[in-house]
Parts: sequence; C-alpha cells; structure tokens
Amino acid sequence: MGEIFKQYVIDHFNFWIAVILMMIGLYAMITKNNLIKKLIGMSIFQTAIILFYVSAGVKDGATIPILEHHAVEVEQVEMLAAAAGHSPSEHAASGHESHAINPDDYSNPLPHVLMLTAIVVGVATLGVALAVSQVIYKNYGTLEESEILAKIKAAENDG
Amino acid sequence: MKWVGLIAVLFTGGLLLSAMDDFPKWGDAHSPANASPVSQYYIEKTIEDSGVPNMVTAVLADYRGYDTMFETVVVLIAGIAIMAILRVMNQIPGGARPSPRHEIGDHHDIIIGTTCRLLIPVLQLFALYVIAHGHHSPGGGFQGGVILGASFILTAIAQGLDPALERLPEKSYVKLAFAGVVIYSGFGVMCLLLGENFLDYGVLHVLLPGIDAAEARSHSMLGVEVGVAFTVSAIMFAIYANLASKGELEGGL
Amino acid sequence: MAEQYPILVLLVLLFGALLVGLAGMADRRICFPVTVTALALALAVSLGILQRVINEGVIRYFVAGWSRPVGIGIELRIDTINALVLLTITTVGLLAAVFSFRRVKEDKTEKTPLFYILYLLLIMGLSGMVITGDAFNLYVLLEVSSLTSYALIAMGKSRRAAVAAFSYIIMGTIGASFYLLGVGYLYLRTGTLNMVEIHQAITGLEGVSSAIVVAFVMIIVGLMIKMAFFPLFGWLPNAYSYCPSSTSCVVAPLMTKVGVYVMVRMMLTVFGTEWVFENLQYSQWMVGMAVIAILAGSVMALAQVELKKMFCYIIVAEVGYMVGGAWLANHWGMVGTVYHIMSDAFMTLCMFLAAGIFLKQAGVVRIDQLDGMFRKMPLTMAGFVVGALAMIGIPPTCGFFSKLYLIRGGMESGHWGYVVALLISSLVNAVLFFRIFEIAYFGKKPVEGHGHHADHSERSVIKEARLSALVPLLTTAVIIILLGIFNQDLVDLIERSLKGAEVIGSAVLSGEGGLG
Amino acid sequence: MPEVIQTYTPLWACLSALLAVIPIILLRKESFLREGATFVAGIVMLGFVISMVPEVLSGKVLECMLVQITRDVPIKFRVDGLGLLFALVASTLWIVTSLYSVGYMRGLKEHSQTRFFAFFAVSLTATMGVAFAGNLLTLYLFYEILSLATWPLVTHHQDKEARSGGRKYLTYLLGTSVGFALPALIFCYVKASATGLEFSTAGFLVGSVEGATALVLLLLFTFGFSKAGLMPFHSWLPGAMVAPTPVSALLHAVAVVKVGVFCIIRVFTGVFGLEFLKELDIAIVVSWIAAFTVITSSLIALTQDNLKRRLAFSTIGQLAYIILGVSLLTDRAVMGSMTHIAMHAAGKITLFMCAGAVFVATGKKYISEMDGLGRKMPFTFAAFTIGALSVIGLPPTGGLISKFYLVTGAMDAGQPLLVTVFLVSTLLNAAYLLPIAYRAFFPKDRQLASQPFSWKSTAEAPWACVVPICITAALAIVLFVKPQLLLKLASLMVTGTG
Amino acid sequence: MIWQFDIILLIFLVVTAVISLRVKDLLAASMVFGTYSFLICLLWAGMGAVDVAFTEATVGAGISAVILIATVYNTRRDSSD
Repeated sequence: MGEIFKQYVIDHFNFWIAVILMMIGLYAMITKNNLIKKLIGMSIFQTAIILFYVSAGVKDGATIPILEHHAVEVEQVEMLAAAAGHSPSEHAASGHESHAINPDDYSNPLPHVLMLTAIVVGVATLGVALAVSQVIYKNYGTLEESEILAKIKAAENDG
Repeated sequence: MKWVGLIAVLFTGGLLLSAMDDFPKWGDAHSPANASPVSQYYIEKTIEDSGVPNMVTAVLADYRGYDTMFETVVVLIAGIAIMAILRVMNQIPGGARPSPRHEIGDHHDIIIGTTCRLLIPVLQLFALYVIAHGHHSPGGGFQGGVILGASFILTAIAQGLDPALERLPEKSYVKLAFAGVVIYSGFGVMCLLLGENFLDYGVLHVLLPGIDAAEARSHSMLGVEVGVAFTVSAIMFAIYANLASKGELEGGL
Repeated sequence: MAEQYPILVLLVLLFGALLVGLAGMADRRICFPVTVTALALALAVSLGILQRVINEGVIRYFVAGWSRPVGIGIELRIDTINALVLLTITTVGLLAAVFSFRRVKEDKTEKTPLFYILYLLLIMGLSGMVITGDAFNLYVLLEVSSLTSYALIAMGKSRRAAVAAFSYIIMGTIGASFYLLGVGYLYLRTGTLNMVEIHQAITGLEGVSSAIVVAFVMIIVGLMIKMAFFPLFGWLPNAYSYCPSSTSCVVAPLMTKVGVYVMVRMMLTVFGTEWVFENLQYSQWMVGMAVIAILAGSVMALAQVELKKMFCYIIVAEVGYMVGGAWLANHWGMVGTVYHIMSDAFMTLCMFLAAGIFLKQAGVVRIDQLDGMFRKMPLTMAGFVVGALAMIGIPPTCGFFSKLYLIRGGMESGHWGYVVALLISSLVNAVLFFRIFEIAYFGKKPVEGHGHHADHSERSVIKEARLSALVPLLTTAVIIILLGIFNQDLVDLIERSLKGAEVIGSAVLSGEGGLG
Repeated sequence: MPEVIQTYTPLWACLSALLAVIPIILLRKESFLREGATFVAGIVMLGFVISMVPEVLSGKVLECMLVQITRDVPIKFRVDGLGLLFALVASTLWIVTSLYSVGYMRGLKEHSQTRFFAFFAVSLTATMGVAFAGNLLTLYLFYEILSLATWPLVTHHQDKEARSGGRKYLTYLLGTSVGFALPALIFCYVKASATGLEFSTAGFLVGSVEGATALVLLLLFTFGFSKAGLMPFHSWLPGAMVAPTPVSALLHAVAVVKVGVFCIIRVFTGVFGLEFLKELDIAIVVSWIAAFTVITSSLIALTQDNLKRRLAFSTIGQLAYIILGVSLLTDRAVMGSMTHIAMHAAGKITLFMCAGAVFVATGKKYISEMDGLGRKMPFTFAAFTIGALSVIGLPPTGGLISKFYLVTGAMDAGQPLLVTVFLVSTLLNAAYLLPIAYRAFFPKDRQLASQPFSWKSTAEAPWACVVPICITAALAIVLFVKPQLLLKLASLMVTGTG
Repeated sequence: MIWQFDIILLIFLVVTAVISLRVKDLLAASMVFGTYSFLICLLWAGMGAVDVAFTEATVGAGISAVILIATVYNTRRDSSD
C-alpha cells in the first residue's frame, strides 16, 4: 500500500498538484456563471499546464539552465585552443568526453522555452477574451451567462 | 450543467492521473525528457554554437526561433484582435477629436504621481537591461518588453490614460508592434537572402566583418529579442489602453 | 528558391499582413490588393510545393538549419497529404478574400485593415499548422489561427456575435489546452517534440504505455473540440452564423477541416496507424460516435430555419463523416477522409459564399426568404446548386467520390452502421437542399395559370451579385466539379503518402486490406 | 468477345443536344431561331445515332473513353444493340416532340419557353448518356443528371400543383436512387471494381455475390431505378403529370420512364447477366412484383377520369411488362422487353400528344368531357386509336410484336400464371383505352351523335401539334410492318454477341 | 529546493486558486488571482525555471491582473458566483 502510494503520489506530487489545479480551472471554465470567473478559471487551467511542463523538466540537484561562469570560461578556453590549433571538427570529436558541462547539472531548458510561449499565448487569449466580455457587457449589460442567455431568448421571442 | 461539468472534470482528472505510474519519477535526471539527446544537446552545445550561456534564450531565439516568431505574432494578433473587437472608431471626419485634456497629475494623487515619475525611468531602464542581458541572465525580449509595457501602463494608471497616450499614441504603438515582427522576420529573411534556411543566423557573419558564425548567432539573437520587446511592449500597452477605456482611448481608469 | 518554398508560404502571408498593418492603416485602399496578392503568391508557392512533393517525395525543411540531431530545431515536413491540404487552404483563402472585396468599398470602417491583417494571419496559422513537423509548433500555430478566428468572429455586427465568440474562446482554449497537455505527456515519455521522432520513440517502447495512451486521448479530445465533433460542437453553429459573411466564408470551410487534418496527421505520423488501430481498440467506439454525429448533425440541420445555421449543422455531420472514415481502420476509409477534407472545404466554401451573397443582395437570413432566387440571381443559384449537389453526393461532383470512398471503406471494414448513416445523411441533405431549390424556384406567390408572360419582366430590386462575389462562387463550383473529375489523381497522391514506408510502414493502410 | 471500335460518335451524339443549349439561350429573343436550334440539334443527333447502326448490326461494339475517373472505373460510353435501340427511339421521338412542343407551347402561350427548351435539351443529353453508358457508374451519373434536369420541366407551371408534383417527383427519384441504387452501386464497386463495372453479357458480378445478398442487391437496383415506376415506388409518375404535355409525352412516355426500365434491363443483362441470374434463381421475385404492378395499375387506370392520369397509370403497367419480361430471363421474353421499349414509346407518345392536342384545342382534361370530340378532331382521335391499339397490342401496330415475344417468352419460362397476367392485363388495357376512342367518335349523347360530320366543323389543334401526332401514329404502324431492325438489335443482346 | 517550502507553496497555490474562484467580488478575485500567479512564479523559480518565473511574474502577476481589474472596473464588480 505504502509502496503504491509512494509510486503514485509521492514520486509525482508535482504532477498531482498540477492536475488538481487543472481540474479546478476546468471546472470553473465549464460551470461558472460569470464570464470573468470563467476567464480566471481559464488562466488557472493554463498555469497548471505550465506547471506540468516545468515539472517535467526538473532534475534533482540541477541548477538553472544558465551556464555557470567557470563552465563558460572552460568552454571558451577550449574554443580558443581549437581556433589556434585544431580544426573545429576535430575538437568536436575529441573534446566531447572531456566536456566540463555535464547535462545532469542543469535543468532541462526545453520545457521552459515552450512554457514561455504558453504564458504569452495565455495572456493573449485572456486579453482577447476580456475584450469580448466588455463587448458583451456593452450589448447586454451583464456578465452573467444565465442572464445573457435569458436576454437572447427574450430578443428571439420578440423578433 | 454543474453536474455535467463535474463529471467531465473528474473524468479528465482521473484520466490524467491514471498515467502517473507510467511517469518517470519527479526530478529524475534520466527521464526520457531530461535525458533525450535533444535537451542534452542544448545544454552541451549552446556555448559552442552561439556562445550564449542562458540556454533558454538560446533555445528560444535560435533553435526554436521559429516558434518564438509565431509567439510574437500571437502577441501582435492579441493587440490587433482587441483593437478589432473593442476599439470605438468614432473619428469626426476632417478634424481632430475633441478630447477633454487632462493635465498631468490632474485629480490624481500627488504621492502616486511623484512616485511614478521617479519609478518609471528606473523601470524603463531595467526593462532595457533585461532585454539586453537576456543572454547571460534570466530575461530577454518578452520579459523586458512586458516591463517596458508595464512602465507605460503605470504612467496611464498614475496620470491618466491621456497623458500616457500622448507619450505613446495609438499610431505609434501600432507601428512599433508591427516593426517588432518586421525586425524578427527580417532577420530570418536576411538569412534566406544569403542563401541559407530561414532564421539560420550563422550566415549573417558575412554582413558583420570580423566575427564568426557563433558570434553572429549571438548578435542576431539580441536583435531578434529587441524585435520581440518592441512588439510585446507596444501590445501590452495597447491591450491595457483599450481594455481600460472600453476601446475609446479616453479617460481610462 | 525551390527549397525554401515551405517557409515562403508563411512568409508571404506574414509580410502581407505586416504590409497591411504598416501601410494599410494609412490608406485603406491598399488592404485588399495586398491581401489578394499575398494569397495569390501563397497559392502559387503551395502549387510549387505540391509539384516538388510529387517529383521528389517528402520535403523536409529544417528551420534555422538545425537538422542534427533531429528535433533540436523545428522541422517542416510536407508529404502529399499536407501539400494537398495546404493547397486547399490557400485556394479557399484566396477565393474568400476576393469575396470580401466589397468590405473595403462599402463598410466605411476603420477596422478594414485590422480585418485583413487577421485574415492573412489566420490563413498563415492554418498553413503553418498543416506543414509543420513539430508537435509543439503545431500548438503555437493552432493558437495563431484560433486567436485570429476568435477576433474575426467577434467582429460580427450581430449582438450575439460576441457571445458566440466568447463561448468559442472558452471551448477553443479547452481544446488547445488539451492538445498541449497531450503533447506534454508525449514529451515526458519520449523526450522529443518532432513528430517523426515521437513516432520512433513510441514504437521503441515496450507494451502500451499508459502515458502515451492518455496523451493520445487528450490530443484527440482536444482536436475534437476544435473540429466540433458531435458532443463537443455546441460552440460552432452560433460562432459561424453570427460572424460577418467574409469571415464565415473562410472560417467555416477551413477551421474544422484543419482540425480533422491534424487528427489524421496524429494518427498517421505521430502515433502511427499500427499503434492506434492495433494497440487501442477504439475503432468501434469512434465509428459509433461518428455515426451518432452524422445522424445528429443531419437531424438538427433539418430543424433549422436559418440558412447559415443549417449549413453549420451540416458541417457537424460532415465532421462525423471524416472522423468515422479515419477510424474505419482501413485504406479506403483514410483515403476517403483525406479526400473529403478537400472536397468538404470547397463545398462548405460554396455554401457560405452563396449564403453571404444572399444576405448581402437580398437580406436573406432564413430559408423561406429565398423565394424566387433562381429568377433573381440565376448565376449565384447555379453556383449554389453545384455545391448543393456535391453535398448530396451526385456525380461527378467531388461529394460523390468522397462518399464513394468512405462507404467503400465502411463496407470493407464491415461498419454497416456507418454506411447507413452516410446514406441517410445524403438523403437528408437531398431533402434540405431541394427544399431550398423549391422555395427558390417557385417563390412565395406562385405564378398561377398559364399564359403568364413573366420571361423578361418582373425584375425586382434584388439583383445578381457583383463580380467580386460571383467569381469566387463560380470558381468554387468549377473546382468542386474538377475535384470530382480528377479524383483519381488526388487519390493516387493521397495513397502515395499512406504507403510512404518511412513513417507509416503499416499494412493497415497500405491497401492490402483492412484489419478485418 | 465482340469486336470493339474506338470512336467518338456516341460522345458527339450526346453533345449535340448539350451544345444546343448555348444557341437556345443566346437566341432566346428570336423564338423561331431558338426552336430551329432545337431541330437542328435533334436531326444532328439522330444522324449520329443512325451512323452507328451498321457497325452495331454487324456485331461490333463502339466504345468511347471519356475520363478515367477512378482507378478501375472510368466514365465511358459503350454502344451495343440495346443502347442503340434506346438511343434510336429517344432521338427520333425528340425531333417529333420538339415540333409538337413548338405548337403546344405557343398554342398555350406558356411562359419561360427558353428555360423549357434548354432543359429539354439537357434531358436528352442525359438520356443519350444513359443509353450509351458503358458501365454502372456512367449509367448512374446520367441517371441522376436526368432526374435533376427534368425537375424544372415537371414543375414548369410553378404553381401549387406543380410544386407538390415536383416535390413528389424528386422525393421518389432521388430518394430511391440515393437510398437504394447508390449503395448497390458502391457495393458492386467494392465487390467487383476490378471489372470496371463494365456491362457485359456474362455480367460483371458473376461469382461475386450469392444467395440473399444477391437478392437484396437485385431488389436495391430494381427499386433504386424507380424511374421505372415499379410499385410501390410509382406514385411520382401520375404526380408528374402536372408537367406540360410535351414533357409528359417525351419524358414520361419515352425518356424518363424508359431510362428507368432501360437501367433495370441493364442490371439484369449487364450487371448480373442472364445466365448468372438463372443460376441464382432470384429473378422470380422481381417477376411477381412486376406482375402485381401490371394488374394493379391497370385496375387503377380504369378508374381515372383525367386522361393524362389514366395514361400515366397505363404507363406504369406497361413499364412493368418490360420488367416482367426481362425478369423471366428467357431469350424471347428479354427480346420482347427490349422491343417493347420502342413499341410502347411509339404508342404512348401518340396517346399523350393526343391528350395535349385536345387540351390545346378545347382545354378539356377529363375523359367524360370528350364525348364526340372525334368529330371535331378527326386526325387526333384517329391517331389516338392507333396509339391505343399499339399499347393494347393489337394489329396493325408494333405493340403486337413485342407482346407476342413477351407472352411466348413467358411460356418458354414455364410460368403459365404469368402468361395469364399478360393476357388479363391486355384485356384491361383494352377496357380503359378503347372506350375513349369509341365515345369520341360515337358519343352517347343522341344530339351529338346525330350531327352529321363535316370537315368544316373540325377544330384541330395547331398543325405543329397534329403533324407530330400523325407521324408517331404512322410510326406505330411502321413498326408493325418493319420491326426487323429493332428485333435484330435486341437479338444482339440475347445471343451473346452484344 | 526545500520540500517543506515547496509543500507550503503548493497548498497556498490551491487555496488561492479556490479563493479567487469562490469570492464574489470580482476585484478581489482578480487580486487573489494575481497572488496565485505570484505564488506559482515562486514555485517555478524554485524548480529552476527562472525565465518562466520571470515571465510569469511580469505577465501573470502583472499584466493579467491589471487587465482583469481594468475589465472589472469597466463592467461590474459583483458576480453571482
């Protein structure tokens, strides 16, 4: 039991939180009556997905994906050496193993990049949706979905 | 509706959680994602390829620069879309619109006004730093652009929308936003014209004497980030200006 | 230059949009020519791409030149299927753009440049989605196209346009987020975003990984929302019927179809048909749902009194055709689906162009307002009739052949319910369109008795559409017939990709019979 | 296998009608030229059709590939005896009907005559396409085009009655073709696409189907081509009688309904093949459906007072003869069916045109009003009598010949009950047709009867109406005297050289 | 990364998310949503995703909250749920 709990929950608790947040956001998107609330739910949903991705790129004991200074210097020294003596291809072939950079030392940068995009997409969507909701408010004088639907129905019956 | 929603949400959540046992352990450095040749390549070769220590910036602006270009386009679209949806175009033909001019600081709190006047230049300077220093530290075009846009928004909040719009009028920020994308895609097209694939910055070293391909990449990334910052800052302000004034670009909050 | 074609399609459209933005804001008159030129260039380039794909096989274009190891950069990957869909997108885009000509002339609004910017970027987003070989890049372009379409729909003059756009935003965002989440699961398990690489990683895994299954389900459900598959279609009818005509003409034919295309791409390239059909036994369920979708769409279409709404429900049914076809798990089902993506794009375009003309010239919203249209605008009706016949499935229009292949697939795989649903939906379409024909032919006040000299008199105020609207409509009609007549060539091209050993390598779709 | 000649003649025959649409529309202001164009096209078409006769008679088959539309199944023309027979009938009668419709339309000052002539030409194109269709797909294509192109003709008057008639017309025709014929077609496509779905004497489905599947398929086809008016899918036919008479005459005595039976004959002879059907032993189902239709429709016809409706029900019965004949599967019965297409066409078109002429001249539609009209319109009713004889199958008309073949064919098949059906229905035919002619000449009303006949008191329809009637009546007699060409063409199909 | 800190953050995260969705005053909801964004940005910073955290701090906690407030200001502050 404990083993299973560990396997399912402890080892992945970040994913759990991400999924819970997703469910909260999704539930708000589907069931909230107020349009602004729906949008807050949407933002929570999106940040939860971002949390999921970022969690996927975490490595225990790794640092931020910016090369430390000494590593850069080692690298540059190597490159200078390469420029002076060896041809770059030779360097690439020989220098690979002796690299000062160990991939395990740095977080996986790819999810971060992807999520930068996702954040920007999220705010863009939020902006557009807010603009639309302002138009809705101008047209119907309310932001409650049920009231809007009632007004639409009333207008349909009149026309 | 609530029950349908609840069931749908629980179903989705259950589905998502059902795969947890198949996931690599959280923080596992050897999970498929973290140990894939792709992400290892980024970590190992960024310096070699472009000399940029911030891998995120390198991946963002170079390896996956194509994504980032469209991301900039997304920002541009958001601005254009909000203008298209919300902007009230009630120009009187042949004449300037009669706008109630606010004096700077008019009916706004003096403390806020003064604080902002002090804060905004610092904020803008910091924005430029973030843009420029994105190669070496967290930051880059997006973050810097947002901060820059935020400085204008702060102006609008502190002093009213009209003074802010006087500094950055609608025509200008629209042009700025487009200019950003032009800069970004322009770098790509330059590479095309020099006979390489789109956004292959390495070839640009022929234009800049005295540097090699890696340095050309590094510099091009900076250029591209500047483009991103242009668009993002302009659009962030545009979004705020339109949303705060119901598209009339007058009055504001 | 030929090797740069894939990126050129997008660049032409992007720079068109930028030019409209920078110069068109000052002078509205240049918006239309720039848009049409950009789209025409994009069409030309996509023709070039098709040519290259036919001659050279799959095109792989590595943006920024990052080709090794595969997946560090972004790859554009074009086989014959995407080349054809790309061609469809640019063609529809061009035709619908020509149709929008009067927007510049008559709508004296400052928003015209904004409309064209969004329009071009929408086409760019869709084209980009189609040609990309990277799962995440697809998401970014999906958002490009979604955001533009939200805005284009919200620009509608109707009060309800904004409400429709809002629910579209909510549903669209859920769909896109599900897709993103699915890609996240894939990435977590495979470590790459390149479609081909993902496929190789999946085939390399032992057994059926539950994470991959969840990823697949999330992606498919997300796409189903985007393509308005049956239970998830609620946003579509309002969104497509309250938006401006020039918007509905491009959004309605393309958005759902590109959604279906992405699903097909996922099934073919990312997950691989063997994995999808052999490891997951979803085929029966999906085809069953498609049957419900077809029947429900048809029945709801019957109940509509508004023209555009009716077309919208027909779209729902047509999406059912395509999803069902793709899940028949055999060669002809898949061929039919891809072929139907193209033919349905043009049929829908024809319908919405005609609806736009009716609305503009005669203020027609409801079907019963169409009385006497054959006399009032014969050319428009001629184009409309061709589209309608294709919807019903009368040879030699393309609608007949897509149904032929889909039904063939259904028969070969023994999904008789699907076959029957297709036929019922054809009959319903026949009823729907002949109801319209009858109203348009007879008019409300029938000419009683004989000896009525009405030949050349009785020209009411309603006139034939302008050239800028007629040309796209009639061109679409011609394309519908040409697609039908040359369907064999198209099928050959589609099959070439289905047999492409590189990615699919499966007996499932190679034409050597289905799974039984 | 018969010798195959590649030629474009069938295409030209088809196109000659289609191309006539252009001058018809261009010359819409000049009615004489417009109708002239129709005539020229008709004569050109007939010329092309006749030019193919010698080669077909010599046992060759003409083929014309149009477009390779799917991998195995092209759109192609293929002219054999049956197709040519039908094409001959249709193109000859088109000329006659064109002449008649000029008189009719002008006589009644109908509206939208240009549209009328244009769609008439399109319908003829489609009919030719069906006649020359080389495979099932081509057949279906032109079948559908014909349904659609005739709809504006049926609903020509654009009034309430036309609307309901037209609705019924399309509902039945499209409903059955999409609902039954299309699935059957696709089933064939799935089962036997390697054969190209091409009609051949052996039948391309040989060996691909069996048992219940074959029966279902056969029934799908038989009901799917509901232009043949087989019960229970017949009621569009009386409904479509709202059309102007030339339309009824050509399309509902000749083109449309005959396309229906033609398609069914094609299914029997070309898709399944007579031998294969004998082996399957399923055609008898169709026989009984047809027999039921024959008797029922004749009985209904007896009760109709509207002349055109009575003729329509008569048509349903006669079409069922043809289907009955072919479903008997014996050589003579099949030959009888094929020749009956022509014989019945000549007779029935005469009857319809007579009905139209009466309407033009007197405005009368109902049989009860026609007492003594024979004295006013002697030519018309003389022709009517000949037409009636032909439909009944009495000498000296062509109807006798085909009926003779049908009855002997039924005997060959060893179905005495069906022979009885033929004979009973002949009696019924006589019962509903002859009294009309009789009362027209010998009215019950004493006063009318006692009036002496004089040429001065005649009031015929315009000459353009009467002349075609006389031509078709003469044709019915000519077919009795010289049926050899038709018999030869029909025999090509059953002797296996087609 | 200190796991206690992590847990506290995650709990707060869920709590703020729920609060921002439960509170009936939309202005307050926007503010709480800003807090939520800030917390999640802290979490990401802790995970080593500094660029993402930076962006979220500026975009999520900054711009998103501001435009939400701007909309609330221009429409209505109270909501039914």
